[in-house]
Order: sequence, then C-alpha cells, then structure tokens
Amino acid sequence: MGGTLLLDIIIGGLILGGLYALIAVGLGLQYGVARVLNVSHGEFIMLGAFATYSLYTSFGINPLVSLVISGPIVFGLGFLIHRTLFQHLRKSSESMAAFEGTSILASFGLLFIIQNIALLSWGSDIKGYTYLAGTVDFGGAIYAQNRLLAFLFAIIIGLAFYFFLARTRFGKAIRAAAQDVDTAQLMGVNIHRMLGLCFGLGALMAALAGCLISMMFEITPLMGLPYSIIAIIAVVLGGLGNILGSLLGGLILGLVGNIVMYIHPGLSLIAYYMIFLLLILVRPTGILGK
Amino acid sequence: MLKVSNIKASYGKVDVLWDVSMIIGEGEIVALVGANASGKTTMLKTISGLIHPGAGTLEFLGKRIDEISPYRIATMGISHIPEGGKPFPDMTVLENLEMGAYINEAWKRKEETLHRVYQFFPILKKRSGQLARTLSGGERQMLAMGRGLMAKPRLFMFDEPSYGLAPIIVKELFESIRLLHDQGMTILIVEQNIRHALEVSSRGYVLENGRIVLEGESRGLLDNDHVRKAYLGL
Amino acid sequence: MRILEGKGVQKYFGGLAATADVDFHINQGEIVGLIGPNGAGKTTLFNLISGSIAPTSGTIMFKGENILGLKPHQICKRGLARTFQLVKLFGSMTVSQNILLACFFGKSGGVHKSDAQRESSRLLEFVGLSGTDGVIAKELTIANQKRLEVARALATKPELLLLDELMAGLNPTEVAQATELVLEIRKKGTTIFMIEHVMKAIMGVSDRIIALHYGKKISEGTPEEITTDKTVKEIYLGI
Amino acid sequence: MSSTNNPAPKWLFPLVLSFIIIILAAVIPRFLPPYTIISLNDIFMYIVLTVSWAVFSGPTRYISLASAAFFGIGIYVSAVLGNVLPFLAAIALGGLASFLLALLVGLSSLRLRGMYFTIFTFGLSELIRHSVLWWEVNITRTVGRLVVSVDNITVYYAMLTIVLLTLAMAYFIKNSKYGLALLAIGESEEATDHIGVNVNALKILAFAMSAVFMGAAGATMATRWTYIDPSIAFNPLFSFMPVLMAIFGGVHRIYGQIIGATALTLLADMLLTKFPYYYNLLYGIILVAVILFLPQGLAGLRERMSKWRKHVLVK
Amino acid sequence: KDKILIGTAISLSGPYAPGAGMTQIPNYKMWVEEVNAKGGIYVKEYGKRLPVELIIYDDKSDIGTAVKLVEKLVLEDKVDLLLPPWGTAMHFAVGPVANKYGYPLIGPTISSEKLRKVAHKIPYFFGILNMPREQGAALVDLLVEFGIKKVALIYVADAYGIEWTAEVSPALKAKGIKAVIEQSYPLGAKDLSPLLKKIKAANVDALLGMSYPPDTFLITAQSMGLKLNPKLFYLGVGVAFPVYRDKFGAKAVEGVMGAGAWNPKLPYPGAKEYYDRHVKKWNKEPDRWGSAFAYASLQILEQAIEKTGTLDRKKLRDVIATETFPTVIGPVKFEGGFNIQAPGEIGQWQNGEFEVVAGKPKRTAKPIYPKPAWP
Ligand SMILES: Nc1ncnc2c1ncn2[C@@H]1O[C@H](COP(=O)(O)OP(=O)(O)OP(=O)(O)O)[C@@H](O)[C@H]1O
Ligand SMILES: Nc1ncnc2c1ncn2[C@@H]1O[C@H](COP(=O)(O)OP(=O)(O)OP(=O)(O)O)[C@@H](O)[C@H]1O
Ligand SMILES: [Mg+2]
Ligand SMILES: [Mg+2]
Repeated sequence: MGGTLLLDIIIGGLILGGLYALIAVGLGLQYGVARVLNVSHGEFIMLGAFATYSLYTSFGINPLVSLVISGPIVFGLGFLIHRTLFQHLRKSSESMAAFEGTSILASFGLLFIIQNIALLSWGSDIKGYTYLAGTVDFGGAIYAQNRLLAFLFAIIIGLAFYFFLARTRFGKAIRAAAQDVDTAQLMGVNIHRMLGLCFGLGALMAALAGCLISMMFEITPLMGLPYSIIAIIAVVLGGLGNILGSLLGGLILGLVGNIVMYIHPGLSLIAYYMIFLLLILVRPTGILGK
Repeated sequence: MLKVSNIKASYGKVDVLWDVSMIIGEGEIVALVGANASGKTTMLKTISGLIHPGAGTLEFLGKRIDEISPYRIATMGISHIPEGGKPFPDMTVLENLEMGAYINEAWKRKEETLHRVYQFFPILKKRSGQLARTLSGGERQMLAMGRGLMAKPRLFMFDEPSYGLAPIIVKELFESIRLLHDQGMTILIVEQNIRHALEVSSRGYVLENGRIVLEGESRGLLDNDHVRKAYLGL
Repeated sequence: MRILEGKGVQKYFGGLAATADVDFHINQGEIVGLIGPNGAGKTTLFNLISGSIAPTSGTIMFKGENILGLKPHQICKRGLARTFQLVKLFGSMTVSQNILLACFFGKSGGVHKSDAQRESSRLLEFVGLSGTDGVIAKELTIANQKRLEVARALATKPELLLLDELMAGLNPTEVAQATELVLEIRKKGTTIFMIEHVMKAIMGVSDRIIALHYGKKISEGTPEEITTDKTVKEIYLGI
Repeated sequence: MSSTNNPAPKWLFPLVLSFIIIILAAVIPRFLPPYTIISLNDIFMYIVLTVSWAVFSGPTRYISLASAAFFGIGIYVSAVLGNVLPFLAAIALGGLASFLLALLVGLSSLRLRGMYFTIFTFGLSELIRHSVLWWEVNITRTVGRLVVSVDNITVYYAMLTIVLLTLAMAYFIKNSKYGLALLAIGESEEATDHIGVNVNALKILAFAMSAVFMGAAGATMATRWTYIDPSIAFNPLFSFMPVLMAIFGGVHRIYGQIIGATALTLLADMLLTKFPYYYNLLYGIILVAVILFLPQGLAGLRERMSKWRKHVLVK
Repeated sequence: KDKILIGTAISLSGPYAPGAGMTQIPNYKMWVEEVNAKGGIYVKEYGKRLPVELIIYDDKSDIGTAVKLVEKLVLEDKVDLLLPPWGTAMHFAVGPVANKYGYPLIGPTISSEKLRKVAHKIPYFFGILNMPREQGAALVDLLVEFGIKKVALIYVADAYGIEWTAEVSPALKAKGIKAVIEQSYPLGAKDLSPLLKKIKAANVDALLGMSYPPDTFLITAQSMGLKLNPKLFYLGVGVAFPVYRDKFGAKAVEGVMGAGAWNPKLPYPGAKEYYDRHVKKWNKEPDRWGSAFAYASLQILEQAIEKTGTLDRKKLRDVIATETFPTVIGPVKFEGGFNIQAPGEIGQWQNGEFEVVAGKPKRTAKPIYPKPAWP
C-alpha cells in the first residue's frame, strides 16, 4: 500500500507540476529571452480563464475549442504590448539592468490595469464551471482528466519549445537576441520582431494555462498573482533563459509540493520554500543554469 | 559599392564624427586607421546601422541605407565584426558560427561554409562545443572572424581583427584577409596594427578626431611623414 | 629576492588543463613577460595568482607567504594588483571615482579624501588620461579604459603589478608610449609581470620572458634567448 | 541610471534635509488636522522602507525582496512584546531583530546574483511568514494578535525620528567610501574585490544596516493597525512597494526615493478614495506612463527640465 | 442636516474582494437604494426622512489601508455611521478603531471566539454571524444524530480553521467521536489529493473540513475525482455560495453540508422578498449565509435610528445592545456584543437549495443521510 500510494503521490505531483511548468515556460520566454520579468503573467492566465469561462457558459463553446478564438487574441495582445510598451522601454533604458528595473515597474502597471478591467467587466465574484472533471484510472491510481491534459500540454509544449530554441534557426536567433541585441542585429536578426514574438508566445501559453485552470479551479479576476509567483520561482529554479529548466522547475515545484503535502500537510509550504531555497543555494544559477 | 557622404555621428550630446566621406569600390580592400578615440569604431557602427547618422548619407550598392535597421543592412550583405568580437557568450562556438549564417542565402550553404571556416581556424573546430564565454581572448577573436565569414557577405568590415592575437595568428590572419580579397571580397578594415593594415590594403583613410585628414594609396600613406611619425612611431 | 614564486600550479577546467604544473618566479624589481599562443593559459595563471579562481593544486608564495586560497581583496591588501584582459571597470562611474576607490581600499587603505583626490589626478596624468576625471568610464575607448585600469591598479599601491595585454589595440606610437609607461612604473619601484602579444613591446621591456603552451612552461629566458628558441619560433612567432 | 553625471550640488541634499526637519518639527502636529498626521505616518513608513531598501539595493543592483520580512519581524516584535515593554524599547528591539535577521539572510545568500538573489530573498520572506504561521497554528494555536495601540501623535514622532535616522544613515553611507564601494559592487564585483574591498563583508553589513530601520518602522506601525497576523505582517506588498517606489522616484538619488514613496502613497490615497472602482486602473496607467516618459523615474524629471531649459535658452 | 452620511472601507481589490463582492457590497448598495426609494430613514430629531449617502473606499485587502481609510471617514469625511469591512482580520482591525471613535459597527463576516474574549473592550462592536462555539456544537449534534463514530477533521491553517477546530475537536471527544485524522493544510494549496487519499484510506464516516472558499472548491473537486464518499461531507466557507452549486451542478452537490445556512424559505418577515429583490437587482442569488446577515445588520441600523430618533451614536449603540430587532435572519438580539439568536446553523444542498438542517428549530428540511455518492 505505502509504496504504491507514494508512487501515486509522485505522479500526482508531477501532474500538478505540469501545470506549473506550462506557466513557467511561458514566463521563461518572456523573462529569459525578452528580459521582461512579467509579473502580470498571471493576469494573462486570468484572461485566458475568463475568456474560456465566458465562451463556455454564454455560448456553450467547448473550452478547448475556445482556445482557437482566445489564443490568437491574447497572443496579439502580448505582441502588441511588447511592441508598444517594452520595446520603447528597451530603447530608452541606458542598460539592460536598467531595462529590467523599468520593465518590472511597467509590468506591475499592466497587472493593475488588466486586473481592474477584469474586475469591472466580470465583477469580483468567484466563478466556475466543470469540464473534463472525470477521472482516468490507472490500476487504482486516479487522476483528473483536466489535470492530465494540462500535464500533456506542458510536456509537449515545453519540449517543443526546447527543441525549437536549441535546434532551429529562429530558436537560435531568439537566444542570440537574448544575449546581445546589437550583435544579433549585425547577424541580420530582426530582434524587435523576435522579442515581440517571444512575449506574445508567453502570453499565449498563459492563456492556454488559464483555459486549463478554469476547468480545475474556481476563477476570479484576482487569481493571477499567485500563478505569476509560482512561474517566477519555477523559472529561477530551473535556470534563467533555459526553457527546459523552466519546465523542470515547474515539475519540481509540483512534485515537492505533493510529497510534503502527503508527509505533513501542515508543513507543506515551509518545506516547499525550504527545498526551493536549498536548491538555489546548491545551484546558484538554477538547476540547468550555467 | 559603399559610398559614405558627409556623415556626422554622435553619442547623445557628444559629437564623434564630422563630415566624413569615404568610398569603397567593388573588390577593394580599404584601411581606416587613426589614433585611439578618433572615431573608427563609430564609423563602422554607423555603416552597419547601429548608430543613425546625424547628417549625411550612406549608399550601399546604389541604395540608401542610412535610415534602415541594422538587420536589414546585414541582410543586404554587410558583415560587421565588432570590436572585441562580441561572441554570444552563452552559446557554443558552433552555435555562434551558425548564427553568423542567419540570413537566408548564407543559411542554405552553411555546412559548406562551416567547413571552410574550420579550415581557416582549426582551433574553432576543437572548441566547437565549448561555451563562447569561456574562450581565451584570442579564441574569441577568431570565433568572431569565423562567424563573420559564415554570412558570405558582399562587404566585410573588421574592427581591429588582430586585437589580442598571437603573432603567428596575426600573420595568418592578414594572409587570410589577402586570400579573401583574392576571392573577390570587398573589405573595410580598421586596425591599430597600421603597418599590416596598410600593407594588405590598396587604399587607406586616416581619421583624426572625427575627421578624415588623409586619404590615398596605401603605399603612399606608409611613406607619408605624418603617418610615420604619428602612427608608426618612426 | 623573489617577490613571487609559484610551484606546481595547476588548474583544470573539466578535463582541460588550462595550466599544468607550472613553476615560475619573479624577482623584486624585475619586468617579466608572459607569452604563448592564444588559449595557452596565461590569463588563467594571472587569475590564479590574483585569487580570482581557485587552483586545482600548487603553491604561490608572495613575499614569502603562501597566498593561495586567499581572497582577491586580501591579496590586494598584501600589495599585488592586476589589470584585466577584458576590462572590468566600474563603467557607470566616473574615471576619478574608479581611482578614488582603489586609493580608499587598496594596500595603503584609509587614505584621506583630499589626498586620494590628489593621488588620482597624479595617476591620471601619469597614465596619460589627464583631463578625463569627470568622464563616465565606459565612454572611454577601449585603449583608454585599459590605461584607466592601470591607474586604478596603481592606486592600490602594489609592489607587484600584473598587466594582462595592456598593449592590445594600440598603434605603434601608442605602444611606444605604453612601453614608456611600464618602464616608469618599474622605476617607481613596482615589479611587473605582463602578458603581451606585441613582440616589439615585450621584447623591449622584459628582463626575462616565460613562454607557455597548452598550460605548460615551454621556455624561459632573456628576450634574446626566447626569440631564438626553436619551439617558440615555431608555435608562437611563426618565423 | 548613473548617479554621477550631472550631480546635484553637494549642499542641496543637506539643505533640503534640514529644511524638512525644521518644517516638520516646527509645525507641531497639533496644528495639523488629525487625519493629516495619519497620512504623514503612512508616508513616513514608505519613505523608511524605500530609502532603506535603496541603501543596499540601489547601488549594488541586488534587488532584495526581503523588506517584508524585516518590516514584519518588527511588527511581530511589537505585537508580542508591546504589552510588556515600553513603546521605545519595542521599537529598538524591532530594529535589532531585523538587523540580526538581515545578517542571516545576507550570509546565506552570498553566492547568489541577480534574479537568483531576488527570488531567494522573496522565498526567504515567504518561508518566514509560513514558519510564523505554522508556529501559531500548531504551537500557540492562535493565529493573529491584537496589538496595543498607541496614539497617533506618539506614532508620528516615532516615525519622524525613524525617517530622519534613515535619511541620515542613507546620506552618510552614500557619501562615504563604502557607498562608493557599494556602487562599484554593482558594476563589477570581481574588480571591486581586486582593489581591496572585502566585498562579502561590505555586502552583508550594508544589507543588515538597511534592515534596521525597516524593523523599527514595523514595530511602530504595528501599533496603528490594532490587529496583525502573519499574512498581514509579512505581506509581500511590503517587499514590492519599496522597489516600485524607488524606481518610480529614481533609484539613485535619495530625494528621488523620497519623492517616489511620497508620490505613490499620496496617489494611492487619492485614487482609493476618489475613484475606488478605478483605483488599480488609474494607478497602473500612471505607473506605465511615468516609466515610459521618465525611464529614470521622477528624479529624471529634474534633469529633463534643466536640459530643456538649456535648450530653450540656447535657442 | 439633509442626509445621513455612511462610510465604509472595504475590499474592492485584493484577495478579500471576492468575499466582499459576494456578501457585503451588493447588500450595502441595495439597502441604500431601498431606503432612499422610501425617501430615507425617518429621524425624529430632525423631524424628517433623511436620505442615505454611502461612501465606499477600497481598502485593497490591506489592514493598514483599512485602518487609515476608516479614520479618514471619521475624521475627514465626518460620516454619521460606519459599515464594516469584509473578513475576520479586517473586523479585528477595524472594530477597535470604530470603537475608539464611538461608531457602532455590526460585523457580518467574522466568526471568532477570540473576538468574544475581547468584546468587553470594544462595546461599540457587535458580532451578528454564528460563532464557532455554537456552530461546532450544532455540527457535532448532527454527527451524534446520525450515530457517526469516526471522522476526519481537516482545517485551513488560518484563524478560521484554528478556531473552529478548537471548538469542534473537544466537542467530538466529549461525544465519543473519534477524529482519526486531524490535520491542518496551508491556505492556497493547489492540490490536496495526497491528504484526501489518506482520508480515503482511513475509511471515515464523515469528512469535516474547516475550509475557505478556494479549498472548499478544491476539496470538492478532488473528492469527486477520488470517489471519496464519506456518509457525511461537510466543508466550511464557500459551500453556501450559489456558485458552488453552479460550478459542480445541483446533482453533484446533493447532500453536501456547509457552514452557516440561510434560505428564503425561512419563516422570517421579508426573507423571501429580500431574496427576490437581490436576484432582481443583481441578477444573481445572494449567498446562503453572510449575505442575509449583512443585510440584517443594515436593517438593525435602520431600526435603531428610527427607534432612537437620533443619529447620536452613543444612543444608537445602547439601543442596539439591548433591543431585539426583527430581520431577514429572524429576530436579532445582542448579548455581550454577540447575536444570541444566531445559534449554530448548518446547511445542506438539497435539490439545488441550501436547506437549513442543523439548529433543529430552524430546520427547513430533513437532512439527507448518508450523502448520495458523487455522480
Ligand atoms: N557609447 C558611447 N557613449 C559615449 N561616447 C562614446 C561611446 N562610445 C565611444 N564614445 C566616444 O566616441 C569617441 C570615438 O570612439 P570610437 O570607439 O569610435 O574610437 P576608435 O577610433 O574606434 O578608438 P579605438 O582605437 O580606441 O577603438 C571616443 O571619444 C569615445 O570616448
Ligand atoms: N571557465 C572556463 N571553463 C572552461 N574553459 C576555460 C575557462 N576559462 C578558460 N578556459 C580555457 O582555458 C584555456 C586557457 O585560457 P586563458 O584565458 O588562460 O588563455 P590565454 O593564454 O590568456 O589566451 P589569450 O592570449 O588568447 O588571452 C583556453 O583554452 C580557454 O578556452
Ligand atoms: Mg575602436
Ligand atoms: Mg588571456
């Protein structure tokens, strides 16, 4: 019993970690590449969740299908925000360090703006619906379908991005742009388009995560910030600028959370932060960082 | 091929270049020399679009390039090897080289070019999996050269390529520049190693305090009294 | 008298021996050159001496004391300063602030502000940067940044100065000036250990030259001996 | 964001400072309407947090998100000991506790740089918050405490004193050789080490110093809140706000930090009451707008103005 | 005097906003509208009806801000009356402040024994909601009624969870009911399945969860997934929200029990009307606990003004402290600052309505036991 239950817990943790990983990979693109520590990442998740909720409850559109509508919109929004706001900040900042500072401030601004607009349009109430809440049974170990789906999405997207960045021409260009903007331009890279793309893709993945989250949890316009924090922790844990690291970071967070939840629920957050801090101390540049 | 007319450039409030004009013909090697801080690097940056000129025009292959983005200038066939090489520090040597071939035409033939670059700089092949940030000073410089070659450019601009290289490599370097020239490449070279630069080039410009003070056949410049005194320490 | 002496100094990066079992020494008042092909391990050796990186094994004695394992600031306080091949200035600070700091914290330490200011102008003039006091350091050209690094290192009042490719990127006239500067520094009583690829300069000023290759010492001797050494000629000078 | 080009005249800061002292001390609070005093207390609190934060994080560029921990420890000291100790002793103890905690945080995070340091400090404050909560849930079995309250005028004088001490500390550190060395650490830690600065010791000490007044302010302000629990005392907002306020006002100038803290506190006050439903929207728009047009923060405005004036005069 | 100025600093943003937006703000606004539609509240001392004007500030879910804004309402805006903020912590902070300035405050969203202990120090504060002691007793009574012997007790690591557990746990022991699992879990957990799996393995008769809305939703969803089907399934705050039923579907939540209970079937004057007005005005149902209590607190305030014929806050307080007030939650009478007419009440979803099943005299339906298995 104990052994299989533990295995069950571990798998459950990995599945939750998948959701975190999905969120983290999105932020990893925005921070690791575009250098915007986007604290409003969670607000894009919230937008994705509410878009799915509204389309489902008002028009009966299947939550997964609704991504076809909400996905491109959120992507466009992200791209546009980068093009207008962050690109401008990048140009007017004296150094990369200065840009990181100003972009944090700006993304806090975005957080407030998006959250307020959502509050005005949806009210502060808790909302929710149920979709794919059914379970899958693996010889006694039971997992919710929507969580499994999130896990699958995370792994597929995370790995796809990893290979995209590691192997393809555009992926390398994105990484080059992340390291040295001027020199990347000398290679013929249209960096502003690249960075905008990354930011937009990050937002898109947030929307995707939001869609999945809306199936599992209740949603409110204020739900975003905790997800942003999870994402930032996962990205840092994995190693900045390393997409595979973000993926791994997310999985670890989920796994650790579940194991301590099993061993001693009361201590779970303490153990969770303790393990995170220790990991960072052991690997001061993240698990996969250089 | 490249026509620089009456360029003025500045960093913020500080003016660095005044009224600079240069011409580089197809297939030429032109040297741009001058003292420290005279504005040579600034000139190259202006040509490759990293700095927008405050006045004057730039024409490349008959097209105006003074108002377009650096990446489009690169795509038109100008390869600028920046001062210090500026490799992408967190990419491997091989990835850096591949980045050099980013533009479409170069990408298609990158395997073949890569082979040639490795022949040129065998050490790069040895280090191909190493992160660029851990290279020694000279290795960086070679990587930057190799990366520039990968682009198969029409115009090659070197900013102090011999910087920090061992004498034997410097020698080989200038030989390879000559080789590139023989293969029809157009080259603009900025060097502190003035003797080498003027020996390898056909024409030269001397920049002082942001102004061209001398220009002409390289051979002639080497014999010029001012040049000998101010730059060759003779 | 030996001011610096290294025995069996080794540093591995993974499997790569950046310096392998190098023995060397520097005498008080000498100028010693360090040459070798790119990637030979010269900068690595400097990093080991100045405490930037931890060695795999070996000992380094400075003024009779093993400084291996000490932190860079401790080594600096004992009178050993260096410049960097890839300059590491305080880029957003002014030229004079760069030097002031070194005055305040270097070997002499606790220098009074007005004295430090005077010292800073003196050093700037000494390295040929007078008049740049208020300039932001990163706006200097690379060559001038290197001079500033020299001035900054001197401000810590070192007995031994490590110079990593000071002459790179200088034209022959400037090389001559820099050579002059090195000799001046020695005249003021500072011993010098310098890495250089500019042959004319290093042959001109060095009392002794050490040549490295693949992390090993392959040759050592007076400039004349080195220029005639067969291996050095073959792998380094290319003549 | 350099602090050095176009520096304010040397005498400006002390002048402004003494001016503030005189005005505030002279206009004895009893001449002010009571709510103004309450408002001032809040502004003081954020000035202490912001200026303290910037003492370390400004020059070194190590962005710390541990302010909430230092502030919260102060709060807890005052909540736990407030009814056994005199007010002043609680404040002093709050500062001391904060100092010790910061020493620990500093020591443990020496190896970390950049974002890793930032998130580490954030994680550490969260760890402290959850540990205190766990303690309360499982050991004392009571979450939340009522705090002995102190009248607003006393709080005002205490906060005023803390603000002045904070400013004095910030000013002296900034203008000492250690301030310069901190700036150098932000540029290149390696080079700073090589010119004889004991980088680690300096970092830890500056970090701990910066925490002292945060703790003292926490101990003071707790008395105004009447009730605290771990999520109130260690609210991450107190880590974020100083960063935002400093960037908003201008990280590298003390007067910029003061302006940032004051402006954002007043702005929040105004928006919360005048536009309660659009508060966040307007606040966010203003943050974005300011950073777009003044990437150096409000302090950049002064430079812009003087540049602009020169420009106009030349024409 | 031409109007009664009432102020409140409440969470329009931040983590408390969902609660405030569900339970208090709609009722505040609706009540003001209703009062003003009548021409206002009749105040004898002015000999006329005075319309009510409500000032709402956003406390950002931040204690410091809340305290400050309340003082602003008192000192700057010089409001006649204050309305309470949302949530336990906020009540703890704002209660003493209101008391200091002599403003009566009737708090509808605090349920805490600790408050009872300090109530004598803050005579201007009144707690109207059910308190843990009575609630716990009612819950345990139910367990006894069904003959339950073995339960799992889990609670959120926060003031609410602690206080409820502190009441329920000894009460269980006293009745010989064994809590085989008694365990706290952190606020904001995203996966409680490890804990729930343990509970499933322990094979208990009842799951008692002293939970907050996010975990209430999470525990429900995960229990369904894990087919954790104890005979009695009780959770804390959030079960009484209509969205709880709507998210999972009326069929799924059939038989789930939750803290507090109110529904329009209760035989109190105005209860049904209140429910209908709320649905009509906001296009959503009031929640089945705090909403009605919040509305009742406003009714009390109104009646107190009419009774005393004054806006004198001292007099108002004294009347509130002594009289009995008929409201939508039944007659309310405060003793020692707490509503003694709100005994323990537990609700259960039955056919889409949250029926009152404990607090026997108030029962609106017979409890369903055992709870049907999840669909
Ligand atoms: N980013 C910058 N901001 C401000 N001034 C700069 C900047 N870069 C260079 N300068 C200034 O512009 C002038 C010309 O510099 P440039 O780098 O073009 O000279 P250079 O001829 O390439 O010198 P070197 O041979 O030392 O490389 C110098 O005075 C330098 O200080
Ligand atoms: N951190 C590191 N990790 C891995 N390899 C390294 C690291 N640092 C240096 N190396 C390698 O060690 C060798 C010696 O490097 P070093 O910088 O000492 O060379 P150098 O003699 O100074 O060369 P140059 O004249 O080109 O500056 C090089 O091959 C370099 O790639
Ligand atoms: Mg240059
Ligand atoms: Mg080197």
